[in-house]
Amino acid sequence: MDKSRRISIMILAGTIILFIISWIIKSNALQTSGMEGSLAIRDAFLITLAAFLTLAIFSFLYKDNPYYKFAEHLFVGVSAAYWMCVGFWSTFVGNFIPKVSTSLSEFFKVPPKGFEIHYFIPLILGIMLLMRLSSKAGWLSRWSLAFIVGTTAGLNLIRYLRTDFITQVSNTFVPLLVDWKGIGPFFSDFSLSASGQAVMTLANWVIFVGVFSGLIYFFFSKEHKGFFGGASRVGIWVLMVTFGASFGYTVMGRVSLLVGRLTFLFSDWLGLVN
Amino acid sequence: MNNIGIIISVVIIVLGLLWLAIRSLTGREVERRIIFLFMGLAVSLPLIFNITFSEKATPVVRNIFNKIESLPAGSRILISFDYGPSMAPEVEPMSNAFIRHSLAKGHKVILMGLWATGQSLSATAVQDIIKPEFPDKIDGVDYINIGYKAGNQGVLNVIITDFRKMYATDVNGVNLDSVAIFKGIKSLRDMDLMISVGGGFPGVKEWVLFAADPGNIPLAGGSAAVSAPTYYPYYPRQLIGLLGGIKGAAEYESEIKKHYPRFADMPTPGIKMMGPQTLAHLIVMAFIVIGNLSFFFAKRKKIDG
Amino acid sequence: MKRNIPVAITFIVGTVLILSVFFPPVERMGEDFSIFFDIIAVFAFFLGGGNLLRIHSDKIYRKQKDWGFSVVTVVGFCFMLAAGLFKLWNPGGIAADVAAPGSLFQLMYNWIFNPLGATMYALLAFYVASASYRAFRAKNIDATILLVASFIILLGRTPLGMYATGWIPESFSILQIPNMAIWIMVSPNLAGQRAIMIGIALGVVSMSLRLILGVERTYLGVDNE
Amino acid sequence: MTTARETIKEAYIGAGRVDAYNDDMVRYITDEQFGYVAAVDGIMVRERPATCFYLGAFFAESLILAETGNSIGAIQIAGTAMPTQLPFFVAACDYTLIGEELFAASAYLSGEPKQLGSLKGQDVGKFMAMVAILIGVFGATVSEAWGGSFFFWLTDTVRAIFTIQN
Repeated sequence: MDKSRRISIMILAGTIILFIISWIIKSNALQTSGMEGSLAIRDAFLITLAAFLTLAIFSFLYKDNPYYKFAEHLFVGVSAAYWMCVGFWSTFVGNFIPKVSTSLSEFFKVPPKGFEIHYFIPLILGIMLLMRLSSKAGWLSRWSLAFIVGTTAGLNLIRYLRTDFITQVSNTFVPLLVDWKGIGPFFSDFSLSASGQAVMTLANWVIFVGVFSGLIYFFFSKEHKGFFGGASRVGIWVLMVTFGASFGYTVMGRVSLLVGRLTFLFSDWLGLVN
Repeated sequence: MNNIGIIISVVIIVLGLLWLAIRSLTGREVERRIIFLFMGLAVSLPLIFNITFSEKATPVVRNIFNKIESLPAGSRILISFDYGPSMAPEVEPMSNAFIRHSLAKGHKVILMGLWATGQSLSATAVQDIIKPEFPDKIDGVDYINIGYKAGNQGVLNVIITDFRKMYATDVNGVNLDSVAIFKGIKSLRDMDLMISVGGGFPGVKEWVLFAADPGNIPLAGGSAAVSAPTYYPYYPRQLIGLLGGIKGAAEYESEIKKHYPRFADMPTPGIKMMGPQTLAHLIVMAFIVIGNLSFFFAKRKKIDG
Repeated sequence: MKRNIPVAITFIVGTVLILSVFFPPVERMGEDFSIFFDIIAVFAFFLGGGNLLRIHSDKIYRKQKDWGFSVVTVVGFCFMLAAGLFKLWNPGGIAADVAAPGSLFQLMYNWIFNPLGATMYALLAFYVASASYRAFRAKNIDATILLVASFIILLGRTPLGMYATGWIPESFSILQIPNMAIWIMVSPNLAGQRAIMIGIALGVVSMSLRLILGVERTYLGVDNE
Repeated sequence: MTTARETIKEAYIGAGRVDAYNDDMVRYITDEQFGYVAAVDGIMVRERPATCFYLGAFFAESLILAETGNSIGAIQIAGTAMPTQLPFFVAACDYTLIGEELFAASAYLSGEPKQLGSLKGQDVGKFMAMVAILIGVFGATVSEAWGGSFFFWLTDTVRAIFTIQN
């Protein structure tokens, strides 16, 4: 047996021993906090398991290793099965079965809704979709794909046109002078409350110029030269501020996830903080 | 404890950053794992020392709070769980806060989800929040969990005209026609407020596109920080307010704590997470500054030499 | 047959859904199509599971590199599937919520699925840190604007911003960093996002039209016949 | 994978250098997100390319790729329509194609009429939006500052055109 193999077996043994120790300590801790015996042992096992899986993923930061690979592969399998099960019970049993069979409805204990033959359409299309798994009849899945694509396109077309195009354009009809009372009052109030007319005016200017020049930036039919070039330059600056905001928010979000996991390790598992 | 903790954490971090700055300005490589270690410390120290700050709600958050406050008791509020584990630490505090606030105000709460994981999350919310904290509220009368349906925007396109076509029962198989809370509800248009909690697809955006805007129904959002900025064009006309990331959750928690004495001792994961968050932001900014300084330093040296 | 029928299906379904917005008689049909879509979505999950199983059992069968980990995937998959489909340990039996508290399915969600998924994404915090140190450079005006704006947001979304600039009087409160952060979100960020949103909306509309009219057929794949 | 090989091969043929192409240049790594990143990182560090292009849909891996590219001193050019990943690419790469620029670039480079046509169509939409915004803002400003029924009417009319009721 070579050296690296020996080391990895030792690490594995160490991990298992640590796991068992943690399980025992955690069960005791849960029992002293008043939990019933068998339940405490079960929960202690689950918490320890979750903690070790968490650590297995974090071990990727050191380098790619078998523990990380184990955890990642487990995740892939579990998550696929999770979506399948929930989809099956909620939508297949909940929406399809009651429409096609009374006896099946009774078996699954869902209220039957009366027989409707056209509900076999999604069943047939669904089975055709599964044909994708076969190399010979795979082309049949195109029919179901066509249905999915058609529905998505039909649903999206009107809604995006209305909400993300038309309404966004009309929401940009902002007055460039808000509540004008003269130069003096204009410069006297730079607070962020709604009454600060200078701030409101400034905000409206930024929205107007920003949206307009941003659209110019994404306008490709005319070369970006002269006035057009200048406007698209302003457009890119506004977009950069936008990306800066996204950047800040993304950093914030990523950190939150880490805080969440460390909170679990420190409080739920190790009990260091309450 | 708070002060000593802050001092210890800041001293450790500042000393570390100084070391890093000197090292990188003199042109020596710093290994990636050391940077990782810094990040781990910046988050762990405030957690262990339990450092917290006070929060004040910003207008985009307060709008949601005021909306729930201003609705007459008994209004119908729908909360959709549109997230999974990848966002849970950020947005779970939000959904919990919305549920607490709505039930305390005496509203009727309907829980659902457009993500399959929403099925587990809403069940957890009922088990961990509603049952222990509101023992007088009755399932089917004051709240109901109707769970998840597959189909993303396809689901919204149905329930905006007819709830029962999509949802015949709640998660426990109870017929919606037999529960008190669903009397008089035909579609989403009968809701007084809808709240989507989540930040991916489907999420707040799909709720605006396929429910709030076509049905003209008030919608509030709780979003993971990553996608929160993209929802601002909808604010305030198509989206009455938005909690963006953990900061939004913390602000909302502080707002309900301020107005409801019964929540004085409630767990506030959002507020608790802001301590580590603050130090981590500082670290990231310091890294960017140090990295840029050493970059320009090295460039100048090259030009001079 | 292999191409024309799918194109026809897309056309009919898409058109019905568009018309259902404007004409009440078609509304019911539009609803039905939406429900069909939702049911087919479940089959897409089945397809996903089937595909996963096929790829990994193939790997195991051929003893490809790292096939042992494929066993982990398959075992995890089957275990979760059994827990969910048969509602194992579910206190309410078959009628109850599949994710009822105490059921094996919900336990596995809480203690395996959730920690794994959340930690995968938590790794990114570390990569953000190291990219901050080694990659984000203010090498031109654009990147500088981006980084300055992000600093204002990062400071403004923590109590630090208030501590640093809280002394600025109320009448100039926009200069306080938290307020600047708010202002960035509701003005330039809104403007930029709106320009992007309008562009994307036009893209979605044009793509949907091309799909419905059968101009765009790449989703049908390449014919090998 | 096969499609990718075909595309690259065609490009080499197009440039008249078919001899420089071999199938190993295009590799499939894995479909797991982080496994893929780790592998690409390794390749980048070992082979030290002079230029890295990142084009297409990226998720969280964008950041790790761009960081590695930076550390080996490569010129980096990115292009993606993923709004959440754009900031990282802009901050870390030398040049970034933002959103539709990516599609526009591909349309102009390929010169395919179908792609160009849809690009033109979208530009018409943008042009309409710009004109509407100019009129709407002008009307809103004038009616806010001086009142005047004509401008109220103008703004309302443009607004009405841009509102669908259903």
